[in-house]
Order: sequence, then structure tokens, then C-alpha cells
Amino acid sequence: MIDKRYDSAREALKDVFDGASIMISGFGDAGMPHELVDALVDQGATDLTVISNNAGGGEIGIAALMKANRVRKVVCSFPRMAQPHHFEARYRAGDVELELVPQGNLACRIQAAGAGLGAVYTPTGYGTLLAEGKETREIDGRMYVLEYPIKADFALIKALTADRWGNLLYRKAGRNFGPIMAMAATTTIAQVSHFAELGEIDPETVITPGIFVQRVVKLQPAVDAASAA
Amino acid sequence: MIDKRYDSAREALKDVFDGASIMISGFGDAGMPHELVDALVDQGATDLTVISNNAGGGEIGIAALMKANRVRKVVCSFPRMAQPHHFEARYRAGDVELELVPQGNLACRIQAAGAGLGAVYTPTGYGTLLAEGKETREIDGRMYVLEYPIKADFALIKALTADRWGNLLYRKAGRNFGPIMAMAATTTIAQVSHFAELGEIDPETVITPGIFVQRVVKLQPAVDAASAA
Amino acid sequence: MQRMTREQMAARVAQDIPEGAYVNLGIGVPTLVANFLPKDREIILQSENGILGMGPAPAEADVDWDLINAGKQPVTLLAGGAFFHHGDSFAMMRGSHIDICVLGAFQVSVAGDLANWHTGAPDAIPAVGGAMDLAVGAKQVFVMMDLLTKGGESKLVAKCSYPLTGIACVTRLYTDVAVFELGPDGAEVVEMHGGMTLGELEQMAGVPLRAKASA
Amino acid sequence: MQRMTREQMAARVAQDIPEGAYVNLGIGVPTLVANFLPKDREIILQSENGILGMGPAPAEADVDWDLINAGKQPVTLLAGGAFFHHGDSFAMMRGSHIDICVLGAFQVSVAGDLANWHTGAPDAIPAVGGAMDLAVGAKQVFVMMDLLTKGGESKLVAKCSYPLTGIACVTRLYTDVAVFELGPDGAEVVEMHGGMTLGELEQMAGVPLRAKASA
Repeated sequence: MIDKRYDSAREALKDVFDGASIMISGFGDAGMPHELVDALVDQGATDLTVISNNAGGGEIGIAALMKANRVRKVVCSFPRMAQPHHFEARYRAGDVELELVPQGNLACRIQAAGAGLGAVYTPTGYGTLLAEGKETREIDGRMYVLEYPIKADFALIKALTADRWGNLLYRKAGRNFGPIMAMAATTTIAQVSHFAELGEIDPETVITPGIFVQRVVKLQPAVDAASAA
Repeated sequence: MIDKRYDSAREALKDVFDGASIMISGFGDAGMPHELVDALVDQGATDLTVISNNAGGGEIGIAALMKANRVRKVVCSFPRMAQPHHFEARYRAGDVELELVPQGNLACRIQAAGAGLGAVYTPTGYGTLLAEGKETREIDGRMYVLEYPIKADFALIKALTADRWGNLLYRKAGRNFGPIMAMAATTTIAQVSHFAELGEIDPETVITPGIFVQRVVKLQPAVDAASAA
Repeated sequence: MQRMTREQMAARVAQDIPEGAYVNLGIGVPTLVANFLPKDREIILQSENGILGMGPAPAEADVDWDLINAGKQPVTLLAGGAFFHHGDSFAMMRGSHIDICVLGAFQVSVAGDLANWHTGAPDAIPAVGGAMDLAVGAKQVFVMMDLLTKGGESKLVAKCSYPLTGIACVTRLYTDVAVFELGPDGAEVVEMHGGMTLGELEQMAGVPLRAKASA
Repeated sequence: MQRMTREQMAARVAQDIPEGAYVNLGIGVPTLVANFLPKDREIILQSENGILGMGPAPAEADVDWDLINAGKQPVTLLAGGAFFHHGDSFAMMRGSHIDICVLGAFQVSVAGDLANWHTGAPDAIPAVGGAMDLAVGAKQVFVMMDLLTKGGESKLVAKCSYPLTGIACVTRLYTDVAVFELGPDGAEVVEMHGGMTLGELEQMAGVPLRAKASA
């Protein structure tokens, strides 16, 4: 029997290795798997490359990884979120390298990895600092920049509901990067609020089919957005 | 008030022009907007480029367009479906040009158009007849073929339900090319079985957001798959 | 001279957004435009984090931190709205499905080049978000900004000195003193506020300006 | 010599599909494999037209023409199944999310080149479907075919004479007389049916063969 459910974040993260590349979903706090990332701090892996829209704010999640100096490189579009002091300190100390990627290029490079493409010509960033040194090409009268896929060893994402095959539902704008990161990582680990029985999720409404998800773990968010709704 | 609902296929198709490129969804009969395509035969536009997975079978839909000799070129992955006699006759007579595209390249070129990419390096077809003369590149030890976006003036797609903003739900494997074609055409016209009130479709379950749909029209399929379910 | 407030500028931008438009409002001042959209027009707001049909801020009791805009402020969803993932969201922007985006700027050139993501200060930690995607992707890019910096320098320039966000992408510029159309032939003045002459405006802007021929 | 029937070949392939595998079965003979999957293993079938968790053919009364496989035959959906669009479906294939695909073939080379979409006949109307995508994308590509054509020619060749579907993509070849592993070092015989010797098989295949070292 296929059963992708794990009993604890600790179990779900046990093979994360030093030097691993890790995608982390979320935009603001929505869809951010803070509890799973906090468990990664406890797990101890270091020298990580983090691919996420932000570089952590406050004291939990990615910020806690930064504080513990586990991150060698961040690939993100917007490192400046609220209270970015842990990232800023590491960045200014030279402990962490920053690859700044326009958000749409970040999304499409993650999608390219998930879909098995070799590279894509994207319109974003042409003629800017963020395309310096990159190959460009005029296609049909418009200029494009050649960008390569971003894949990862692990994706840590937050969803609302999972079944034992790994099918996922999300909640509102918490969906954001989850579905595309799930497709681009070797091992996708989803933190969810609920487990559903197999067949309980309407096949028409599945957002991430289980083929893209290797492990699911039920974790109670410290602050549950749903409870405020 | 935004209202994308049209009273008839005739009205919805009235500005289809000679020489237009037209995407048509469907895989087998599932998701194939036969009734909308039949109305296009009546509408009279000719010299069309049809982008679809198949090149028509039997007597209705794309086959009827073929029979009426309205198609100059077909871009598809699998022209041989059941009873392809109308396509075959036009093809052998030299009336219609065939661009054969591997199905995954077809899908990803349509997606590239919808997403505004200039071109993509795809793994499919490298070293085969279908990549002859195309630019190739080795990336990370693997060979890829450069493929360009496929866009269209119109997309004719079949969905299950629409609201007046053009949000769409599909039915089972009838979804296939509909969502990606809707994103790649200037004017997307969806044939649906039901109209829903605005707000009746759960925002979590919308498959094609209305931004990708310009017109919706309720047409009763001659043979309704749902009635057999 | 009377200058427009931010609210007046937002109201002016809102006038130019037609019924049925799909619109993305950038972080900061452009967000104000939502408050001035004509009540008799249905206009659909997109947020880069996966929302179409964004509604106004909720009452405090209804705040849901899974329903926020690109500026991470709580919002609501209108009937007819939809959620989607970041791939689809940026396909909307980059694939020219968004009719209008409204952005702030540090500088805009008369040809429509945009600089709004980076001051170029060597010690700044840069952040770009979705600005470059909106700049290249939306069918029309509107910029809202004061014409002058606090130091009195014109932000409408012959050539941007700040790092660029996008090239030749801004179509309309809404400032506190005038509205401009930008393009390969330079800046045209669509309207002036506060009774200025074209000569006075040109002097203030420090770039050559033409009056737009009336339609 | 006793040769395997199609059903026996399908059963043999099914043995090599492990618990939890995501599998795409090509049109035609490979579809038979579904009937022989071990009942004690959960194996998830994908169909290129947007289905995961495909179940067996329905009773005639339950046929639904919106629920068909890649061969356009009616199927069912298991609990836990999902529908998705063609973009996601081919991302599953091309992005190496499918563990195993099983395809038929006109010819396979000892290095794993596959020819299964086009006979090369000048008057044939070619059709490719998803064959090339599966060939390059699945983690493992299994081919099922009789070793010989009806005319007695080997379909396991040094170099394909038919137009290629993919290069160096086939990992295992299941025939009516033997099972092979293919790769850069050529063809290894995993097992032989009907009591043949390696020499007899090599003569029949017409290409150099090695016995696979036992694990």
C-alpha cells in the first residue's frame, strides 16, 4: 500500500543532507511551512541552498535557518520582507550568497525544471542588471534572456489537505509556489493541516496530484490562518 | 457589468476571419467542442490554420471543416484518429499542409505562448525527423531542441461550466488542452453545458480563471458524455 | 502651484481604467487606486500571489492571513474570484493577459524606460519581486509618482540613472502636476494640473515635452 | 520453440513494476499490462490525456466518453485519482516523474534507440502522439514486442532503419523469447524463455548478446 503520510516532521526530514538545495513555498506567511522549516533547524543540515520568494523575516522558519547559519546561498526575488534582520546580518557578514531573480523568472525556472525543459527565453529582466552576462536573443522582434531551470533536492511546502497518495489541496493565496515547487524537487515534503481518506478529495479539484509529492506530514501551525477566517 | 456569455455560437464566432489561426481543444471526443466547430463551418471563414491534437475524424467538427476545405494547415500530434478520411483526402490532394508536432512539444509550445516566453529548449524529438533543421543545444549533458511558441487568434474549447466572468470548470479527461489553449489565444471562446451564477464556482476549484476567456456560449452537445455517466 | 495629492493622483489613474479591465496594482501608492475605481465599472484586480477578483480590506475580525495582497496586507475575494499558483499568476502578467498595471517609480524616461526596483546604492540589499515581470508583461504600464524628488529633481528623465526595471515599457505617467504619454517619440503632455503652461512644465521636468494633439 | 503470447509478455512486464510506481502504458499491446499487475501492489497508472489513477474498463452501462485512455477506450478512475490538463500531464512525462513507461516498437537498437512511430513508408501519413515525450521523459522505458517480424527479421538491431522516436532511451526489452537490458554497452540477456541457448538467441536476434551477470 502506498502511504506517504509521516508521523512527524523529524521523520519526514531525516535524510536532508548538508549541501542540499531546498525549495520553500510561501509568499508572506501564506503558504509558508514555518513549522517544517523550524524542524529543519532542529534536524541540523547545513550549507544549504534555499530557493524561496523571500529570505525570511522575524524569528521563525527561514529566518531561524539564517540565524543558525545553515544557509550558504539564497535564490529569491524579494529578500526584504518584514524584519529581515537575520538575513541582513548574514548577508552583510558574507555568510550567505544572494542570487536575486525576478519573481516571474523564479516561477518559470522552477516550472521549467518540473517540466523537463533545458532552458527558456524569458522576456523579464532584459537590459537590466539582473540579466548582465546572460545570453540574449531577439525573437519575433522582441528581446529575451536565456534562463536555466531551478531544481532542488527537497521542496518543503505547505498545503491544507493531503491523502495517502500525496494529492494536495491548498488554501486561498497560500497556494502560491507550492504546486510548482512540488514538481521541481526530487523529494517534496508537504506540511498539511488535515489528512483526508483516499477518494475524499474530488479528483476535479486536486491541485497537486500525488505524483509530485513524496511525503506528507500533519503539523499544527503555531498561528493558523484558517482560524482567523 | 462584465458579461462574457453569448446567446449563440453564431454570435460568438462572428469575427473569425479568413486566414485565422484557431486552436481546438479535445483528445478523442473528450473536450472536443464539436458543436462550436460545426458552427464555424456555417460561419464560413476559410484558409484557416488549425492547431489541435488530432485532424478530425468522422463527419463532424474538425472533419467537417476539412470536408468543406476551410483548412490550409493543421498543426497536430496525431492526425490519424478513427475515420480520418476527410483529413486524408485533403492531405493527399495537397489541400492541407501538416505540421506534425510531438504531443508534449505541442502542449509546451502552447504553454510558452500563454506565458509570454520567446522559445524553449525541449528534450522531445532530439535526433528524430521531427527535429530536422531545428536548432539544438547540449545543456547539462543532455541534448535539447529549440522550439517556438504556438499562439492563435482564436481558441475554441469545451468546458463544463462557466460564469459571466468566464471562469471555467471542466469534466474529467475533457479538460486536456482547454486550459492551456485558453491562455494562448487572443480570443478564447468556450462552449459549455452550464452557466453558473457569479460566485457559485468555488474559487479554489476554478480551473481556467476568466482572464483567459473572452466568450462563453451554452451549447447542448449532440452526444453528451455526462448523460452516460 | 496646486499639486495633486496621492489620493487625487489615484483617482485620476482610476478614471482611465475601463470596464472589464484586468488590473494589477503595484505595492505602495498604486494600491490606493483600488479605492477610486468607478462604482459603475466592473474591474478585476489581480494580485501576483495568486488572486483574481481581489476585493477591499476586510474588517479586522475577518482578517485571514492566507488572503493577502502583494504588499502582504489582508484583502478579500469578490464573487467570481479565483485562486491559482505562481506559474499561472506570472503567465497572466508575462503573457500579456493583464490589461493595465500601475507601478510606482524612482525614475521614468521619456521613451518609457522604468527604474523602480533599486536605488543603485552600493550597500543596499536589492529586492525586485514582480516589478520586472509587470513592466514587460502588462499590455499597458501606468506609472504614478510625484514629478520631482524631495530635492527638486525631475524624475522624468532623458535617460534613467538608476538601474532599469524594464525598457520602453511605460505607456502613461501620472504625476502630481501632469499626465504624460511616453514612447519612442518622447513625452507628450496629456493634461496639466494647477494652470501651468507647457513651458513651465517643461522647465520643471527638464526634458523636452510636446502637447498631445487633441483627438 | 515455445514463444510467449502477448498476455504472457504482459504478465512478465507486470512482474517488474514495483509497489508505488507511476506507470504509463502505451497504446496497443502495452495496455494489456494493466490486466496483470499484481493485486498486492498499489501501482498508479497515468494517461497522457490528463488522468492519474486510471482503473479498469467500465461495465458497458457505465461508459463515459469523457473518461478515456490514450487509446480512446473507456476507463474508470480509482479513489485517489486526479484530473489535470495537458501541460501538467506532459510535465509528468518529460520532467521524469513517471517511473516506468511501457511502449511497443517497430525496432529497438542494442543501445536503446527506439523506433515506434513511423514506418518510413513515403505515402504514410505520420502520427506521433506522445511517443517521443514518453521515450525521453520516463525514468525507465520498457519495450514490449515480438523479437522477430512476421517475415522473420529481428527487431532488435545494431542500428534502427526506421525513423527514430528517441535515442538511447529504452532500458528493458521484453520479447516473446527473451528479456534484455539495453544500454551503451549493448544488449544483455536477462532471461530466456523456451529453453534456448544464448547462441541460438544471438543467431535469432542477429546482434551480439551477452548474458547478464547474476546479481
